[in-house]
This record gives sequence, structure tokens and C-alpha cells, in this order.
Amino acid sequence: MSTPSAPATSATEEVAHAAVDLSTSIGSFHLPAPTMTASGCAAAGAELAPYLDLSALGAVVTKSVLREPRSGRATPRMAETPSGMLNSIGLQGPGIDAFLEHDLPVLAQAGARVVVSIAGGDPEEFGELAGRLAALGPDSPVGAIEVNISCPNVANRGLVFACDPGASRAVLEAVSGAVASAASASGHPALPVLAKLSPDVTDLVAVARACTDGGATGLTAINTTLGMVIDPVTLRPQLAGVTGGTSGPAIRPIAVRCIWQLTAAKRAGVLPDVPVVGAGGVASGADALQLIAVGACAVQVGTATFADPSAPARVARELEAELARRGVARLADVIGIAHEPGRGPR
Amino acid sequence: MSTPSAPATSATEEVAHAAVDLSTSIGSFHLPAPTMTASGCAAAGAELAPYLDLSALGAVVTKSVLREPRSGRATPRMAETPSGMLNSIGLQGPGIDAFLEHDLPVLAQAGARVVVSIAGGDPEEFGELAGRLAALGPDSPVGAIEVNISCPNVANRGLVFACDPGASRAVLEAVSGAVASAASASGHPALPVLAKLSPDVTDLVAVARACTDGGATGLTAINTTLGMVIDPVTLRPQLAGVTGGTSGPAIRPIAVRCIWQLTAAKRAGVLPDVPVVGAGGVASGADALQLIAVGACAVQVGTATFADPSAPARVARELEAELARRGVARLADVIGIAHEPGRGPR
Amino acid sequence: MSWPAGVQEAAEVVSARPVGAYTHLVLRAPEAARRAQPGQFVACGTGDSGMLLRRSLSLHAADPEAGTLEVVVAAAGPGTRLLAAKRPGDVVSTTAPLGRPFPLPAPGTPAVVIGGGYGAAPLPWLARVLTTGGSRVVGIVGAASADRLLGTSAVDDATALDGIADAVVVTTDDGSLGAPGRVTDALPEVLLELSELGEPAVYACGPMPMLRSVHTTTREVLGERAQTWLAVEESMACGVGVCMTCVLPVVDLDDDDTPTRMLRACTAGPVFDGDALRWDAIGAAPHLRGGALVPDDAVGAPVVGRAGGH
Amino acid sequence: MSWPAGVQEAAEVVSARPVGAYTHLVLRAPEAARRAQPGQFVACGTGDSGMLLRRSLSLHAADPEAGTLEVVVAAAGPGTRLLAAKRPGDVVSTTAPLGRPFPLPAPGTPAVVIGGGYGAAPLPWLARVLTTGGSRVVGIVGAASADRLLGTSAVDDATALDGIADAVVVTTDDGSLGAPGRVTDALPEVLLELSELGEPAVYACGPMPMLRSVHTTTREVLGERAQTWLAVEESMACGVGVCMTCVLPVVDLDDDDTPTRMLRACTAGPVFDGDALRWDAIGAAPHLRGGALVPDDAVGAPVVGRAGGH
Ligand SMILES: Cc1cc2nc3c(=O)[nH]c(=O)nc-3n(C[C@H](O)[C@H](O)[C@H](O)COP(=O)(O)OP(=O)(O)OC[C@H]3O[C@@H](n4cnc5c(N)ncnc54)[C@H](O)[C@@H]3O)c2cc1C
Ligand SMILES: Cc1cc2nc3c(=O)[nH]c(=O)nc-3n(C[C@H](O)[C@H](O)[C@H](O)COP(=O)(O)OP(=O)(O)OC[C@H]3O[C@@H](n4cnc5c(N)ncnc54)[C@H](O)[C@@H]3O)c2cc1C
Ligand SMILES: Cc1cc2nc3c(=O)[nH]c(=O)nc-3n(C[C@H](O)[C@H](O)[C@H](O)COP(=O)(O)O)c2cc1C
Ligand SMILES: Cc1cc2nc3c(=O)[nH]c(=O)nc-3n(C[C@H](O)[C@H](O)[C@H](O)COP(=O)(O)O)c2cc1C
Ligand code: FES
Ligand code: FES
Repeated sequence: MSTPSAPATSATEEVAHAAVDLSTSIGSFHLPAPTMTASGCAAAGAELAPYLDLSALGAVVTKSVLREPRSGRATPRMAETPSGMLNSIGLQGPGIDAFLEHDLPVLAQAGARVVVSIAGGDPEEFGELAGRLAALGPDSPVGAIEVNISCPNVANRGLVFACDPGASRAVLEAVSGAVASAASASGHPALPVLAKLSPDVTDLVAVARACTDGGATGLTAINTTLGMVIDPVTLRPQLAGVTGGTSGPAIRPIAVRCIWQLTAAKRAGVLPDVPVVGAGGVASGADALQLIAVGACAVQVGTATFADPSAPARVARELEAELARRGVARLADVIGIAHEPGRGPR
Repeated sequence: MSTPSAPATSATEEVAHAAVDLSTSIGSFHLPAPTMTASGCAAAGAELAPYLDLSALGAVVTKSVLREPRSGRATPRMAETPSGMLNSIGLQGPGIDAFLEHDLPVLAQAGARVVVSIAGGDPEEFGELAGRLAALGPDSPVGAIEVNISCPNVANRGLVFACDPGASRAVLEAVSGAVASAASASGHPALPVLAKLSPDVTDLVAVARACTDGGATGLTAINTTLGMVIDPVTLRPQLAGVTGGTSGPAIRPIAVRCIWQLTAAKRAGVLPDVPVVGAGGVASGADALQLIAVGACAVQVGTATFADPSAPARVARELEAELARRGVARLADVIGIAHEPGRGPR
Repeated sequence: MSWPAGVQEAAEVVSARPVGAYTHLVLRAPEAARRAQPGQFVACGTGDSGMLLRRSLSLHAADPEAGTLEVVVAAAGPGTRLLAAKRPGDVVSTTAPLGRPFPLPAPGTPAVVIGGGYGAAPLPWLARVLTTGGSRVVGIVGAASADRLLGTSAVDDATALDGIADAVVVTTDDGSLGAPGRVTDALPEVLLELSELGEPAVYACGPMPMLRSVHTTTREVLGERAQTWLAVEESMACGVGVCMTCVLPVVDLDDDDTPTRMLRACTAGPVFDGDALRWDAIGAAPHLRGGALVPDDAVGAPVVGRAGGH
Repeated sequence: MSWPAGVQEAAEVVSARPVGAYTHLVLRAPEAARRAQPGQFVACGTGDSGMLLRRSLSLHAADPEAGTLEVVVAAAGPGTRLLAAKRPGDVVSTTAPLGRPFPLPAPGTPAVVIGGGYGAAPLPWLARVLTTGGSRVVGIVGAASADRLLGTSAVDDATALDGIADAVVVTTDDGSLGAPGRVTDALPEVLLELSELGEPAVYACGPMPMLRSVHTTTREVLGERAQTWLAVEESMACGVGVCMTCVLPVVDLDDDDTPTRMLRACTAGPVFDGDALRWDAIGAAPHLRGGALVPDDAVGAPVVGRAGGH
């Protein structure tokens, strides 16, 4: 497996007292640090500024942006679960216009690198959003697009795209097509496109393959897993949305397994060698290292941010310490190491 | 939805100070109490005798029995995870002959009702095991067979049966065929057959439907969900078996969701009205009530037994208190209540 | 934003003592103590690895000199049970101060501060600030029964409004202490009395049905002649504005189109203008236990047939 | 089974004190205290809801009169860290006594008791029982460095073998206390000395590589003329025999076919006859950190090409 190339320059500048080169990249998108926020877990990003330096993160991943403003669901929208939580927000957000007008400039101002998560009800909506973002050009802070295919397909009884290889592929085709047109029109390199996978499928690799066939240049794994909590008083579903997405450390073993499966498929040649961004239950540097060891080149920190708003930055510091303690000089040296008996530390 | 019939007689006798009728049934199999052990979490059952009264449980579910003795996997076989654990035991067991000769008589002696979990590498092995059990007749303590289809299909690259509707159906056909032959040969009623489902599928209801089409007269949901932990020292998979099954409270939201989906499908007429036995993360009476409210007629207590070997009995006592506190006289009155706005307490 | 952002501190428990049915905790969190204003809250970790989310607690007091925050905890569920059981020397992970403080009225404005149960926790501090501003302040504290009361010297001196507010009225539903009835039964008389001094400001903290009743009662008694500031208690996952779980339908009173948006109680609140809350949508679905619906006219409200994602 | 089953008790921490790098806890668990024998263990809940599984700790002592169990905890990971931080008055959920105790030799049999690190915890109690049975007992305790030592009065009197065993040898790998080297460096001389009194019994507790070395050394020095009883420390999920996670490949020495089975360390052990352990398969896969493989000749060993389920 070829690990993503890691320019040795930037890391030592960006990460204080860096003994370890933590830089990584997702295609053409270079990150000085391997931790990001997770979509929907950092609002527009600026809310975290009091607790961490947005410009020192690998990237801020925005909550999923839609074409129109969206109110989201009724409340309750969350339930705490053992070592995790359920959420059912319903993609509340201001829509792409307001996002571009208000939210993105704040992130640019803060010096953040940005991954914009997009969602839609049909491939066209995804394509339109991707086109808007791709048209921003290289001066914008947007370094990649993450495609949230774990949202309901209006044309197919609300079945989420990510549970259907064909639908996933159609969405990725629309997105990558829009990104490619913008790139050829502008002459700038195309934005990397990450397809964000749901673990709630029988054959994860088949969906991932459909996404790369559709033009995804990277994968994010994993989104939440579908769960439910019954209210002890009403004996009815606790969330207004009935079911919700389970996140947090409870699902970390599932995330590690999914990233392992994707990386194993890449190593077996079943899946193209695209970068995988890990997400799911990361709350510490040691957790991040698990996801990296099975193949993630970068890691998103979601639910942990709710307990500790500095978590995305703290996890990077802890990861650095974990690697330094093992005598690892470059993050790139441990990406996917769990697949390689005999390689690496110890 | 019709709730399983609940004979009002036995419960008050069997459960001390019973204010609530906790009895339930799975087809012809009547249980004085709705909690069972979970397969693989109580060994042969007798190990728990110092900590609870085996005869007061709804049933003892045995670890999955195979045709031949099996050593299981190398160690480590477990990893603790946030609010859960991974296991990769590899179906260690003595094989059906030794089970019938040594283990079952001990359970009979203890007055336990028994659900025998069976596993195999092909439908024939399942069918043979079911035939052996069905031939025991009504004097044996065996009240039902649980078919562990979450084990690898030798004929299909080790893909687990439960991830493939066709393979699941073939296993259930073999089992129900063997049970039916034994019944018609003996004139005794056929043993209920529970198909134990894996949550690791895109379309749970489709697999459930394949099982009932194959002759399952009930369903158990859920088995463990596939997970993985990386050892912090070696940076290699911590389990000798690489991946393992995730269990415990961490997966309870997934179990509740799965039982909800099955029950909703029954109510919608998509699935026949067969009893569903719940499993997944139950550690208290309140937890059990969640699974029951979404449609489980009985509940298995697995991983919680490792922390508290009296858990299967304690959960029944706590459930009784939960129901009594709400003024519910019969367990049957709350089975599936989460689906019915306006019904039941409050 | 005109108030300072929260800060994370590992706060040592300086003291812990029972107050009625509750636990009064003093936490050493010097930076938060320097910044905090009445109406703000602290998000506390439980210390249990299985319970990720912080628990929000109103600030009862902040002492910048001593570097301490004070809270009053009701053991409601597993997390608050752990917090209520903390002992001196234990360390609690805190993020504070969070949320918008109570807006203060023009100096001299008469005010009533109303608390239900532990909702009385922030009132003595608020009353102190108001009286310092020259307000006449009447306190009303109530609870279902005497053991759930807070804010009166009949329960505990150190957390009482007595001696701070100019008068304190106590009610209990069961009449076990003070006047039998609810806080809103005592409200009309207080409003009428105070309105003789000017248009009163009404501050309330407690469960949503109580807040609704405070708002309705105020409008019934004084028409539009009083502003209500209600500190809501929505279920919160993060407390810092990043999760969108704590939203409420709120009208933008400054916009002539008065659009309704689902606003975050943790950042836009927890103190809201009672006139801005969409009472028709709040608590409208009994099976959701006080959850709020999205009004059809809200910005981005669901279009029938269009399903939402998580 | 010739020993009593475990019992579950909510055990109050009577005292907690540091002993070298470890914490010595006294737990009130009267029923377990009445039943326990040396070599058995207690499974302790951590009290944290995110860590489900109990932690196994060797019994250092059991006092049936006082109704107490004693353990020595090394803070290895998150769970033992919580246990090592318990304070008097805290309650620990316990199941004890678990596992098979050390088998006792014929009265008067000379014995050596060997412990590595906190592995020395059960030795004083065992030594007392052995000397009461007329054995001459020599203790050997060792550790990587002085701060990880236990069982010698150089560290702590109350948990030491001194005054119980007839002689105590101390070793440290770095020579910071006692003889430089490993416990097994000191073993040959002790074995030779004791073998003049009869065929000695060897009891050892500690990490698997140490147990292996004790067994090998004993066989090298005395041939078959000594029985080794080794208390293993396998990773355990339940401690009571229901999960099958703690297995080891063990030969059935009583069966002429000497079949190997994967036996549960919690119920068939933790004390095993050193001759019965399949040393060729134990710790054979370095990437599994001491895990044990299933020998090809084990009962029900995997047939190539047949995959197993969970
Ligand atoms: C602004 C604000 C101020 C508050 N002030 C106080 C106070 O001074 N004293 C006091 O005792 N309690 C106060 N509460 C309520 C307190 O936060 C909840 O009782 C507590 O979070 C419930 O946690 P639990 O573990 O007991 O219950 P659980 O039901 O187990 O909590 C599960 C999850 O839901 C959240 N949650 C549940 N109920 C509430 C709730 N009512 N409000 C917010 N989150 C909730 C929890 O934070 C947790 O994440 C306040 C809440 C808010 C929002
Ligand atoms: C029979 C026996 C006696 C023991 N006696 C002592 C003693 O007297 N003092 C002492 O400090 N320690 C003793 N141990 C080791 C102690 O049980 C482990 O250090 C502890 O379980 C690790 O828990 P953790 O939370 O610190 O680590 P983690 O690695 O977080 O533990 C994770 C899980 O793995 C299990 N586990 C991990 N390592 C071990 C291990 N070595 N043995 C058993 N389970 C493990 C834990 O029980 C837990 O379920 C004994 C172990 C056994 C089996
Ligand atoms: C409150 C909340 C909102 C979320 N919203 C989104 C979203 O809008 N788009 C998306 O792709 N993922 C969303 N997610 C999923 C996370 O980005 C992440 O994939 C998942 O929570 C697993 O990571 P974690 O365990 O670190 O939270 C959301 C998660 C939470 C908890
Ligand atoms: C150690 C262990 C062994 C298991 N072995 C089996 C098994 O042999 N057959 C089976 O059907 N399920 C097996 N399971 C799954 C459980 O029966 C149960 O479905 C699952 O653990 C979820 O329930 P829980 O969270 O209460 O443990 C096993 C689970 C564990 C933890
Ligand atoms: S609690 Fe997270 S946004 Fe308000
Ligand atoms: S620890 Fe569970 S069987 Fe031994």
C-alpha cells in the first residue's frame, strides 16, 4: 500500500514543538495536522474558536450544507447512550447561499482549511452544490468536498443513498462531474471529493467501490450507525425523529473495522488506492492511532467535541506524543501499519 | 399487532412476590419469566448456578453447539471497548454428542428450560443438529432451537449466512425440515425455531423474511456487530481472530432499532407475525423494557452476565419493579407498546 | 456577542453540602469565576467514561476573588447523581461560563425573580445585581413540596433570596411550606404591586410549563407592560453551540417579517424573551415529553414528503 | 469441584494505602472472606459505567473474623487505575473467591514460593499455610526495579514474606534492591538446598515468561523431582467460566492419550500444573502479545480451510 505523500516541511512549522511530522494529504489537499472536526459536530466551525486554533487543525469539516435553508427536526434531537449518543438533527442549516456569504468568510478569516460537507435529496442537488464550491477557486479556504450520502434519497422512499451502491454512484458522478467541469473551466486542479460511507450496509466495499467508480477521490468512514432509544416515561421513541445516528466511542470498534476493510480491499486491489479519512468515536490520540493504524490518513473528531470543545486539537497533540513515545518520526510511517506484520515500531 | 399469549397461571408461582405477570411464550414454548441467558454468555448454563436459580429464568440459551468438538480460536479472544467488548471465541465447544451426554442432563437436573443454539458450516450440519434435538421429545428440557446464522458459510468463502438472505433461508429450511420430520414422526408439537439475526446487513427485514420463509417460527435480534480493536503496543489487531463481535450496552441502541424495524415490518404485514426475542446490551430491567417496548416478547442477557453473573435473574426482578411502578399488570401489555401511540401506561 | 466565551478548567470541588433535596457544590474555576454573569451556566463532566456528555448547571454564584463557581445540583438521572455525590478534592471538568446572561433593565426598574425547584439557583445572584442597580426586587420561589424548595432561608440561608430581594414569597403545591399553590398564583399580586413603581422586568427559571405560565400570567396581568426573561432548560449535548440538539422555535422580534428559526438554547439562550418563544410549538407533542415542534412557517420548515437526514 | 463457588458482595473499602508502586486495599466482603483460600482471586467492578468488565485480583489475604479480603493493585490500565484510586468508604462490587486455590503438598514438603512484581501478593498467605503444614518455605520475590517489588519488608512489612517464610531472597533486574538478576537466577540454589529435605513443591505467580522460566529452571535443576504450580494471568472477561476468553492449551495429564484442550484459566486455573501447560503454543505469536495458539493436535483444533465463527 502506498501511503499518502507527506511533505516534511509544513508540520514542524504549524504544530508547536513538533517532534513528529504530522502532515498528511488527501489528494492535492495538504494538511499540516491529521485531525479535523467531523461534519455536524462543529456547527460552522467558528463556534470552536474560543477553545482551539482553527488554523492549526488539519481542516474544519462543516455541517452538511444543502441548497435551501433547513429548519431540521423537532426536539428531542438527542439521547445519550452508553459511551455514545443518538442524534437526529435533520440537517438544520442555512443553505448554500448563506453558508458562502456568512460562514465561509469567517473560516477564511480564521485561517482554517475547510472541507465542505454537502447533502441533498437527489444527485442534481449534490451536483449543484459541488459546482458552487468548485467554482470558488484556489483562493477559497475550501480544500475538499465531503459528500454526505447518508441522507435520504427523495426518489427512493427516503432510503439513504449510502445503503445503495447505484444511488451512491449516481451522487458521486454528479459531484465529480461538477468538480471536473469547474476545474477544466478554471484550469485549477479539481477539488478532492470524499464520499462519506455509512456502516449500515452488508457490503461496505461494494458501496465504496461504487463511489470511486462514480468519481470519488477519497472516502470518509464512518458516518453514524442507525440506533434508537425508548423514553423511560412515555415508552415511545425518545427522539422526535424516531431513529437517530449513534456516534461516540461506542461505535469506535465499528469504525476501526470499516477502515480496516476498506484498506484491506485497497491492498487486495479490489478498491482503488484512494485516501481514507477516519471517523467514529475518536476521543484521544490513542484512539486516533487505532484508526490510522488500520489505514486512515487523517481522522475526524466528532462527538468528543461535545464533551471537550478543544478535542480536535488535543487529539492531534496526543497523537504526536503517542508517535514520539514510539520513536515514530512521521505519521505516514504508521498509516495502515496494522495490515503489515513486521513493519514499523516494536 | 397481536402480542404472544401469556398464561396467567405460572408467573406468580415462579417469580417471588410477583405483582406482575411476567410470563411470556415463544410459540408453544411457555416461559414463566421473560429473561434468558444469551448464547455464548453462559457457557453450558451450569456455571451460573451459584449466582442464580436456573429454573427461575425464562430459559437458559446454550452456547452454539456444533456437530464436532471445536477448540475455538487462539487468544487474545477479547478486548474491552467503551461500554462493550469484542469477542472472537470461534465457537469453542464439545460438539453435540458431549453436549447431549453431559451438559443437557445437568440443565435438566437444575430444572432449567433450555433453548439450544446451533451452528454449522453448511445447511446439512444445521439440519442434523436440529434433528438430534427435535428427537429428544417433550421430556427433554429443550423448549426451542435458536439458529446461529452469524457463522461462516463454508461454501461461500466464509461469508456469514446471516448476511445473505438466500443462505439464511437454506439453513432455516434444513432446520425446520428436520424439526418437522421429528414432530410428525413422534406426534409431538414441533420445536419452535428462532433465527438469530445479525445487525450487519443493509436490509434486516429482508433477511428476517428469508428466515421465516425458510420456516423460522421466531426471530432473535441481535447477534454482535462486527468490530475491531488495535493493540496499543503492537499496532496490530488485538484479537487473534482479527475482527470480533461487539456486544454490551454500546450496541443497545442498534438492538432497539433492529427490533423496532422487525416489529414495524410485522405490523405492516411485510413480515409474518412471529415472536421476536431481544438481545443486545441489556444490563437492567429498564434496558429490557426498551427492547420489550419495541416488540421483544422475551429478552436475552449476555455481556452483562460477565460483570454480574446474577444479571439474567436480576434483570427480570428489575423489569417486574419497572412494570409494577407503572401499574402494568402483565408483561404482555407492554410488548410493542412503543409502536402504538395512545396505548398503555401514561 | 457581548459576553465572554467559555473556558475549560479542571475544577477542584472545594465544598459539597446538601441543601434540601439538592447538593450545593463550590468549584475552583478561577478563569470562569472572573468572567461569569448571572443567567449563565457551567457544563460539567460526570467523570464516568460511559457518560460522554456534560451536564449543564446554572451558576448560583461566581466569586472572582476566591476563584470559585457555585452550583446547586438536583440528582435527576445518572449524571447529576454522580455530580451530586462529588466530595471535596474531587475534580470536575468544567466549561464555563456558557450562554447569554440575564439582560439587565434600566437602573431602578422594579423586578420579580421567579424560580421553580432548583430553578431558584441563579436568583440570589441576579437579585443582588438588580438591587445594586437600584431595582426593587421581589422573589417568588416554589416547588411541589417543601423538600424541593430552594432560595428561601426556610431551607438554607446561604442559598436564599432572603436579605437580598426586598421581599420573598414562597409557595408549595402541597402547602407544606409557604402559600399553597404555584409560583404563578403569587405572581399577579407581585406584578401589580411592582407596576406601581414602573414597568416591571420578570425573570424566571424553571421547567417549561412554569415559564409558559409566567409569561401568560404576566401578559394577562400587565398586558404588554413588562418584559419577561425566561431561562429555559433544553436537553443539551454540547452546551457550546456545535451540536444543534438544544434548539427552540424562536421569533426574530427585530425583523419586521418576524421569521421563526430553530435557535440554540445554549448560545442564543438559555435566557429568551418570553415574547420570542413560539409557545404554540413548544411542548406541543406530549409523546415527546416537552419537545418542540418545528412550526410550519419556520425558516426551512420541512416540506411535506421531503424526508430529512440525521 | 472441591472448593466453594464465588459470591457477589458490595464490598466497602476499609482501607487503602500505597505499597511501593502499588495500592493495598482492604475490602469488607464477609462471605468471600469465609470461603477464600490462597491462590484464588476476586473479580472487582471498576465503578465506571463505560468499563463493563471486572478486574481480576489475586487475594493477598482473607480474614474470616474481620470479614475482609486484601488485594494489592497495580495501576496498569484504566480499570486498575480506578481501583488503585479507591478511598475508604467507596464501595467495590466483588465476586469472590474465584478459581482453584494452590494445591497443598503432603505435610512437611519443602516449598519455594516465587513472585514477580505484584505477583508476590498471594505468597505470604500461601507461605503461612505451607509452614503451618510443616513445610520449610523459601520465598523469592523479584521485579524489574525496587519500586515494583512486593513481598519483602524492604518495601512494606505488612505485605512481606519476611517472618513467614523461612528465608526470603530478593532480586531486581537492575540491582536496585537485593541480588541483581531475575527470580529464576536465584531459583537453582534454593531448589538444590530444599531438595535435600525432600522433593520440593514450586509455587509461582507472575507474568507468563517468568512462569515459563520457573518451570524450565525447575526441570533443568531437579528433573522430574518437583511439582510446579503456576498461577497464570490470562486476560479475563468474566472470571466465572461463562465467556471462554481466558483459555490456555492444557494437556490432560490424567488421560493416557494426553489430549490438549483449551481450558478456562478462571475455572480450571488460575493455578496450573506447569507440566500440563502447552509451552510450545503459549506466547508463540509475538504480534498477539503473549496470546496462546491452538496446538494442531488440540481437541477440535481448526481444520485448514474451515473458518470459525465468533
Ligand atoms: C441551562 C441549564 C441550566 C440548568 N441548571 C441546572 C441546575 O442549576 N441544577 C440542576 O440540578 N440541573 C440543572 N439543569 C438540568 C440538568 O442539566 C439536567 O438535569 C441534567 O443534564 C440531566 O442529566 P442526568 O444525567 O441526570 O440525566 P440524563 O437523562 O441521563 O441525561 C442524559 C443526557 O441528556 C441531557 N439532559 C437531560 N435532561 C436535561 C435537561 N433538563 N437539561 C439539559 N440537559 C439535559 C444531559 O445533559 C445528558 O446529556 C440545567 C439545564 C440547563 C440546560
Ligand atoms: C487471576 C489473576 C490475578 C491477578 N492478580 C492481580 C493482582 O493481584 N494485582 C494486580 O494489580 N493485577 C492482577 N491481575 C491483573 C489484572 O487483572 C489486570 O491488570 C487488569 O485486569 C487490567 O485491567 P486494566 O483496566 O488496568 O487494563 P485494560 O487493559 O484496560 O483491561 C481491559 C480488559 O482486559 C482485561 N485484562 C487486561 N489485562 C489483564 C490481565 N493481565 N489479566 C486479566 N485480565 C486482564 C481486564 O480485566 C479488562 O476486562 C490479575 C489477573 C488475573 C487473571
Ligand atoms: C450531532 C451530530 C450531527 C451530525 N451531523 C452530520 C452531518 O450533518 N453530516 C455528516 O456527514 N455527518 C454528521 N454526523 C456524523 C459525524 O460527522 C461522524 O461521522 C459520526 O458522528 C462519527 O464520529 P464521532 O463518533 O466522532 O462523532 C453528525 C454527528 C453528530 C453526533
Ligand atoms: C463472549 C461471547 C460469546 C458469544 N457466543 C455466541 C454464540 O456462540 N452464538 C450466538 O448466537 N451468539 C453468541 N454471542 C452473542 C450473544 O449471544 C448476544 O447476541 C450478543 O452478545 C448481544 O447481547 P449482549 O449485548 O447482551 O451480550 C456471544 C457473545 C459474547 C459476548
Ligand atoms: S447544546 Fe449543542 S448546540 Fe446547544
Ligand atoms: S474469564 Fe470468562 S471463562 Fe474465564
